[in-house]
Amino acid sequence: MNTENLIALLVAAPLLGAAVLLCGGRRLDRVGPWLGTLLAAVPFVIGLVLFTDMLGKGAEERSLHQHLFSWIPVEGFQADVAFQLDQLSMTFVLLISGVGTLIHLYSIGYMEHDERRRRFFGYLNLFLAAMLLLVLADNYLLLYVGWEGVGLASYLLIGFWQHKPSAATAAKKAFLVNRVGDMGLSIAIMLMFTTFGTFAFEPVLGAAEETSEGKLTAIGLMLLLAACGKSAQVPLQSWLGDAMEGPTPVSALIHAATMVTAGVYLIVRSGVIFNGAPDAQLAVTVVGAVTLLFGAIVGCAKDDIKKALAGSTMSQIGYMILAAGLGPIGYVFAIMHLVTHGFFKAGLFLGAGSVMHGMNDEVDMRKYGGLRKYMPVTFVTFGLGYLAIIGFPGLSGFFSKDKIIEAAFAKGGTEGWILGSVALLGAAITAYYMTRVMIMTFFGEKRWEPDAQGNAPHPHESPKSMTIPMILLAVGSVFAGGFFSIGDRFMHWLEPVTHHDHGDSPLSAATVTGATMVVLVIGVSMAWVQYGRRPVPSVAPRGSLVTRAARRDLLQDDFNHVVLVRGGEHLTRSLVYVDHTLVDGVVNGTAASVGGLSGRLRKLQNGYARSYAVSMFGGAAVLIVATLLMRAV
Amino acid sequence: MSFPLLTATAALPAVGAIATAAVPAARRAAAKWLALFFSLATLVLAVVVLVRFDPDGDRYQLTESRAWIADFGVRYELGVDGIGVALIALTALLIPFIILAGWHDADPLETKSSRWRPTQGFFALILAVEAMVIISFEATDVFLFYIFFEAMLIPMYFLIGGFGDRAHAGSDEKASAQRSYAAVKFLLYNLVGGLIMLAAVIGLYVVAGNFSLQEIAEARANGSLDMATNTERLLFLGFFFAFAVKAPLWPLHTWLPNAMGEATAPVAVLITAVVDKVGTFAMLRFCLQLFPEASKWATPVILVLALISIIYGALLAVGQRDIKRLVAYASISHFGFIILGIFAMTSQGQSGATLYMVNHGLSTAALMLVAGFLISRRGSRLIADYGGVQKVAPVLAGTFLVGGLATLSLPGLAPFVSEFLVLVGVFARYPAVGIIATLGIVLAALYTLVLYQRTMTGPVKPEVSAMPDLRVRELAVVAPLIALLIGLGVYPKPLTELVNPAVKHTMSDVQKKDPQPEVEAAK
Amino acid sequence: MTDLAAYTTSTGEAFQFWVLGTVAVIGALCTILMKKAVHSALCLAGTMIVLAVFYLANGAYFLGIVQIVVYTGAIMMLFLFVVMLVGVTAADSLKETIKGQRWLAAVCGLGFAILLFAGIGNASLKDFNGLAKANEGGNVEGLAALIFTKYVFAFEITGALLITATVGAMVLTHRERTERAKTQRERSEERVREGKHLPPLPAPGVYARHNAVDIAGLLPDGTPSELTVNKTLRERGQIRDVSSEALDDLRALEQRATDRLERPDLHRTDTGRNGDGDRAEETEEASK
Amino acid sequence: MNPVNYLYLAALLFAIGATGVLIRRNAIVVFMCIELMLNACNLAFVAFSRLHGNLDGQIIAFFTMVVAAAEVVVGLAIIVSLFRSRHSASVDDASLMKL
Repeated sequence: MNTENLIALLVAAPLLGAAVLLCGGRRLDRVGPWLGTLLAAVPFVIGLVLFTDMLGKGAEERSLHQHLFSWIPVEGFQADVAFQLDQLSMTFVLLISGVGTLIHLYSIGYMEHDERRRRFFGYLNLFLAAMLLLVLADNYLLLYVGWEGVGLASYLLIGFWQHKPSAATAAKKAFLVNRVGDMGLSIAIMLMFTTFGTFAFEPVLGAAEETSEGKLTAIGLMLLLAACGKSAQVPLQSWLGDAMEGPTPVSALIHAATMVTAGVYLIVRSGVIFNGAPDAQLAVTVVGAVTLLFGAIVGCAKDDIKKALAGSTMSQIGYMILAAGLGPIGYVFAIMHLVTHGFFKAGLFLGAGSVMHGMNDEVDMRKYGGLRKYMPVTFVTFGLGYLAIIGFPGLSGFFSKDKIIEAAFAKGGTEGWILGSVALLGAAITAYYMTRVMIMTFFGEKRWEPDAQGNAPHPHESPKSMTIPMILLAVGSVFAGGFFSIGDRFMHWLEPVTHHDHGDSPLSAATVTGATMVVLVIGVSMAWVQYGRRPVPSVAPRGSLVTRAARRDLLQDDFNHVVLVRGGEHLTRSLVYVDHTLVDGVVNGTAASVGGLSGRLRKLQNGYARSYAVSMFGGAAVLIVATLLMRAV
Repeated sequence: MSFPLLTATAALPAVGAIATAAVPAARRAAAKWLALFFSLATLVLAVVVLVRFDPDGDRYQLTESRAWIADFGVRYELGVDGIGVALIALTALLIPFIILAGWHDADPLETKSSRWRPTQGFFALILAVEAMVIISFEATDVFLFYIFFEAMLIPMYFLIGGFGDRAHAGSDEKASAQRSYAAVKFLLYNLVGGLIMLAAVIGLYVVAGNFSLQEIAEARANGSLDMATNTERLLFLGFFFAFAVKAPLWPLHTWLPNAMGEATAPVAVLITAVVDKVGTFAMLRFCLQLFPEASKWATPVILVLALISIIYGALLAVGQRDIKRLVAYASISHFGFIILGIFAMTSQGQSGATLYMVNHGLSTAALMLVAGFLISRRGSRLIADYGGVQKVAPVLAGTFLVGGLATLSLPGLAPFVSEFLVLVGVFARYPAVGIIATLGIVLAALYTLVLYQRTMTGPVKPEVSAMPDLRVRELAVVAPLIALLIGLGVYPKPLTELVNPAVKHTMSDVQKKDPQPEVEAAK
Repeated sequence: MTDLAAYTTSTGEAFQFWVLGTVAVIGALCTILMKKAVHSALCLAGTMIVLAVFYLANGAYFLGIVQIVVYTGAIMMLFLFVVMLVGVTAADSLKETIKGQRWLAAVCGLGFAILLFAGIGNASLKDFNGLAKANEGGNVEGLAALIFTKYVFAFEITGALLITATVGAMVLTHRERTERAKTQRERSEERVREGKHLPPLPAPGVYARHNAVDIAGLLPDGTPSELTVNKTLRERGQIRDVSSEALDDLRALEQRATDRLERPDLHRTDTGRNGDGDRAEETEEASK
Repeated sequence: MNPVNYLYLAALLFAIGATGVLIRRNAIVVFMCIELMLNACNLAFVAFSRLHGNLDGQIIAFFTMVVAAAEVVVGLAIIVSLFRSRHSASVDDASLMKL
C-alpha cells in the first residue's frame, strides 16, 4: 500500500466529522459525541500506521509528500493543496490526534448535559482538521489556511457558551488578536513570494541560505508576529487569559496542548530562515524570555484556576519560543518540551475541569481546598502533572525544561547568560505558582460555601470517560520525557528536519541541573510558606502593587483598552462624523448650491410666452453666428 | 451566422421583465413565478455561454456584430472574454436568489386598490436590471456599453425609491423621505459620473473615429492610433470617474450606504453585488485597454484612493449602528481591494481582482440576504435591537456567521483566494501599499465579529425571543450561496483558468510584466 | 413668360421688384404695427398678394396661383372670420407690459436681419440657373411629376396631416353639451327665483339716427343702459355711447325752441327743467 | 438686377415677422406674423428653386403652404376656444407656466 495517499485522510476524517455534525441537524444529537470521537480517533490510528511505516524507513526517506490538486493557479503564482509528512509533522500529528482523541473522550462526560453538545463536537472536529492541515501543509499558504482554520475553531469554541457576553467577547478578542498575527503571516508569505517566487517549504527553505539577510530578517520578524498571535506571546498574549471562558476541554486541547504551540511549529519549520537572520532570532528569544516571565508572574497572581493555568501555558510556550529562537541548538528541545507540555498541561486542564465539574463550575481556587479526599483520581493525575511541569526529576518536564535551560546557556556570550538566567528564574516561579495552585486546590481546609441559591457543592469524582483520559495523560506526563531522552531518541528522530547543534555551554550539564533543582526547591518552599502553612483567605487580600497588576494581566489589557479600543472608538466615531459632514457634506452642499442657483434662475421664467420666444430667437441667432464663425475658421 | 447567444442571454431577462410587468394585478403570485422562471432560464443560457466559451481560444468569443448607427460608427458589437463570462455567470446566478429572497418584499401592504401592482413592477425591474447588466458585460462597443451603463440607473432608481425597506425606525413619512433622498442621491451621483463619461466617449470618437473597443485597442497597440498624452489622460479620467462613482471609490462613495440602507436587502445585493461590478469590470476592460499609458500615469493616485477606501470603509463599518449600512461600508472596503488589484498591474492582482468581483458578489449576497431575513423578522435595522439570536434561530445565526466569515476572507472560503491574490499582486509591485492593505483584513475581522457578537450572541432580548428560524425558501437562497463560497474557496481552479488568459491579454495591453522574484532576478 | 424665369432679370422685373418689394415691406410693417387686428390682416393679405406676384415672376406659376387662392383667399379669410369672432374693432394697446421686451425684440429682429443679410451676402449666389429647363413641360406638370414620384410619401403624410388638423379644429372648437338644455319655463322660473330682471331685455337704442345694435338705449334721463346691448358686445367693451350726443341734440333743440318762442332762457332752465339738466350733466361727467 | 434680391427681401420679411411675434400680444396678430415668416421662407425657396434650376424648392414651398394651412386651422381653433374660456386673445394672459 502506498502510505502517502493516507495523508489526506488525516485531514479528511475530522473534516467529514465536522461537516456531518454541523449540518446534520437534531437527528445526530445522540450519536454526535461518539461519532465525533470516532472520527477524531481515525487520524490517530492512521497516524500510528504511518508512524510505524516511517520507522521502517531510513532517515532520508521518511519525508512523504502527497499532491492533491492545484489550488490557485494564476500566472506566476502556484498554490497547491499538497501535504508533506516528515518527522516534525509526524510528531505533531500524533500529539494532536492523540491528545485530541483523549479530549474528545473526556468531553463526552464533561458536556453530557449540554444540549448543544453535537455542535461542540463538530467544532472540535473542525479544529482537529484545521490543526492537522496546519502541520501537514507543504506550503505556507496552505499552512495559513490551517492557521486561520484553528483560529476559527478557537473562536467558535471559546464562544461556545454564546449566551454569556463574556464568552462572546473573549471569542471575538481571541480572533482579532490572532488576526493581527495572521497579518504577519500573510505579509511573510507575500515577502516569500516576491523573494523566492513561491511559498512551498522545499524551494523556499532550500533557497533561503542564498538570500540576503535583510529579506530573511523581514520574513523572520513577520513569522514571529504570526507566532506571537497564535501562541499568545508578548505583545499579543492578551487573548489567552480571556479564552478560558470556553469549556475546559477546549482550554486543554486548544489553549494548552496544540493550537497555541502552532507558533513554535512555525518557527521551527522555518528554522532555515531564522538561521540566516540572527536579528530575527534574537527577537524570537527576547519574545520568548519576556513571555516566559510575563506568563509566570501572571500565573502567580490569578485565583481563577484556569487563568492561573493559562498564565502557565503562556510561560511554558515562552520556553519553547525561547528554545526555538536559539537556533539549531534549541529546535529539538522546543519540540520536545512542546510534546511533554502537551501531555502534562492537557492533563492539568482536564484535572481543573474535573474539579470544576465536581464544584458546580466554580473556578475560584480560594473556594476550593482539601479536595484530595473527595477526588482521589483527579488529585493523583493533577499531582503528577504538577510534578511534571515544575520539572521534578525523572518526570517529563524535568527532561525537556532542563534541556532548554542548558541550551539557553549554550547560546554563549552575554545573551546566553541572560537568557539562561531568565529561564532559571522562570523555573523558580513555575515551581512557586504551580505549588500554589496545588495547595489551594487540594490541600488545606475546605473553603467552599453554599451559593446564593443555597446549593452547596458536593465534590465528587468525575465519571470514567473523564478520568480515563486524565490517567492516560498523566502516564504521558510521567514517562514521555524519559522515553524521549534516553539515548537522545527524540533528537535523532527530528534531526533530519531541524538539524541539531550542541553549542558550547559555559556550564556543564550537571551544573545546570543542579541549579534547576535549587530554584525548584526555593520556589516550592516559598509557596508552601505562603499558602501551605497559613490558611488561605477565601477572599483575595488586596496585595502589593505587583500582585494587583499581575491580576490584571500586568495592565496590558488596560493598555489595550485605553489605546486601541478607546482610541479606535474615537477614530471610528470621528470618521463617521467626517463622512457625514465633510465627504457627504460636499455632495449635499453642491446639491444645495445648485438648488439655490436654480431658485434664482427660476425667476427668469416669468411665464410670458413672448419672453421665451425672445430667448429662442436669441439662442437661434447665437447658434447661427457660432455656425458661421466655425465655417469661417 | 450562428445563433446569437449573447444577445439571447441579455434579451431573455428583458423579455421576462416585459412579461412580468404585463401580468394582471390579481395574479401577483404568477408574476413572481414568471420572474423566477425567466431568471432561471437566463441562468441556463449563461451556463451555455460558460460551456461554449473556450478559455484558451480567441480573446473575444461568441462575438456578434451588426450595424447600428452607421453615421457615427456605432455598432452593435458583443463579445466576451473570460472576465466577462465570469461576471455574466455571477449575475445570472445571483438574480434567481435575489428574486427568491425578495419574494414577499413587494407584496402590497393593503389590497385596497386593485390597480396598484407593485409586485409585478418589482420583479420586472429586477429583470430589467439583469438584462442591462449582462449586456454591459458583453458590449465591446464603447457607445453601446455607455447606453446600458446609464440606462441601468432608471430601473435601479425605481427599485431603491419605490420599494424601500419596511423595517424602518421612524415614521412612514420619514422613511419615504429618506428613501427618496437615497434614490435621488444614487441617481444624481451616477448621472454626473455618466455625463462626464459621455463627454469622454464623444472625445474618444473624435480621436479614434469609431467606438469599437477591439479596433481602438488594436490601433493603440500597433501604434496606428496615436493620442496626445494630455488627450489620453483626460479621456481616461472621464471614463475612470464614472466607473469610480459606480464602483464606488473613496471619496465618491457616499451614495452607497444611503442606497443600500434604504433599499430592501435583495435590492441592496443587486446594487453592490451586481450593478457596482459593472464599474470595476469597466475599469479593467475600458480604462486599461483604451488608455494604457494614462492608466499607468494615474496608478499612484488611484492606489492611494483605493487604500483609503479599504481602511476608511472598514473603519466606518465598525462605527455603524445600522446592519445594512455596515455591510455597505464593508463593500466600500472590498471595492477598494478590487481597484487595488486592477491597478497593481500584476497578473496576480488582476486575476485576484476579477475573482474578487465574483466572490464579493457571493459573500455579500450571503451576508446581506441573511441580514435581510433577520431584519424582516424583527422589523429593525439597528444592531442594538438584536441580541442572542443565535439561541432562538441557530441556523439563521450560523448562515449569518458563514456570510460574515466570507466577508472577512477566512481561508477556505472563496473571498480569501481573491483577497490574497490581490494582496500578493500589490505587494509584488508596491510593498508598502500591500502592507497597509493587509491592515484591512484585521479591520474586516473587527467589524464582522462585532456585528455578529452584538446581534447573535449574549442574552436573548425579549423582542427576538419568538423569532422563527430560516424557512425553506430562505434556506434555499442561502444554502447554495454558502456551498458556492466553500466550493470556490477550496477549488477555485475553474474560475482562475477562465480568467487567466483574459488577464494575460490585459497585461500585454498595458505592457507591464510581473516583477521577477528576487532569487530569479539575481540569477 | 419664359424670360421671367431666366437667370437674368429684365429691367421690367427689376422695376416690378423694387416697387412691389417696397409695398410688401410696408405691408409687413403695417401688419405688426397696426392697432387693430383687422387692419393687420388686411395688410398681410396685401403683402401676400405681392408675394404671389413674385412667385409668378420667379417661374413658380402654380405656387403663385395657389398663394392667391389658398393663402390670401382662404387662410386670410379664416383669419378675418376669427378676428370678427373675437371682435373686429377691438384695438390692442401697443403699450408694452413686459420690461425690456420691446428693446429685446427690436434687437433680436434687427440682429436676425443683419445675420441673414450677412449670410446671404457671404454665400456665392451669382449663377442663377433659371427654371427654363425645369419648366419645359409646364410648371404644374413638373411639380406633379415630382410630387407623385419623389415626394409621394411626404405628400400622403401631408394629406393625413390635413385631415388630422381638420378633426383637431373640430374637436377644439366643438363644445359638448354636458347637460340638458333648460326649457323656457325653467328659465323663467329661475329668473323669478333670483329676482333679477323679469321681463325681456330692453332693445338697443335704435333711433332714427342709429342703426346698430352696439348702441346702448338711453334711459329717460338720457343716460345709456348697458342692458340693452348684446352680452358679447358688452364683454368686448364694444358699446358705443351716444348719450352725450343725444343730450346735446336735445339741448340744441330746446335752445332752438327757446329762440323761436323768445322765452327767457335762464329763467326756463332755472325753474322748469332744472333737475333733469343737472342730472344729465352729471352722468355725462361720470361716463367720461 | 440680381435675383438674390429676392432673398434679401425674404430675410427682411422674416425678420419683421419675427419682431412682430415678439412684440404683439394679440394671439391672432402673432399668428399672422408667423404666417408672414412662413411666406418669407416660401419666397426664399422659390428663389432658390430658380437658382438651382429645379423644382424641388417649389415643392418644399408647396408643402409649407399645406402645413401652414393645417397649422392655421388648428391654431385658430385654439385661439377661439381660448377666447371662449378666457374672454381674451392676449398671449400674456396665458402665463400659467410661471410658478
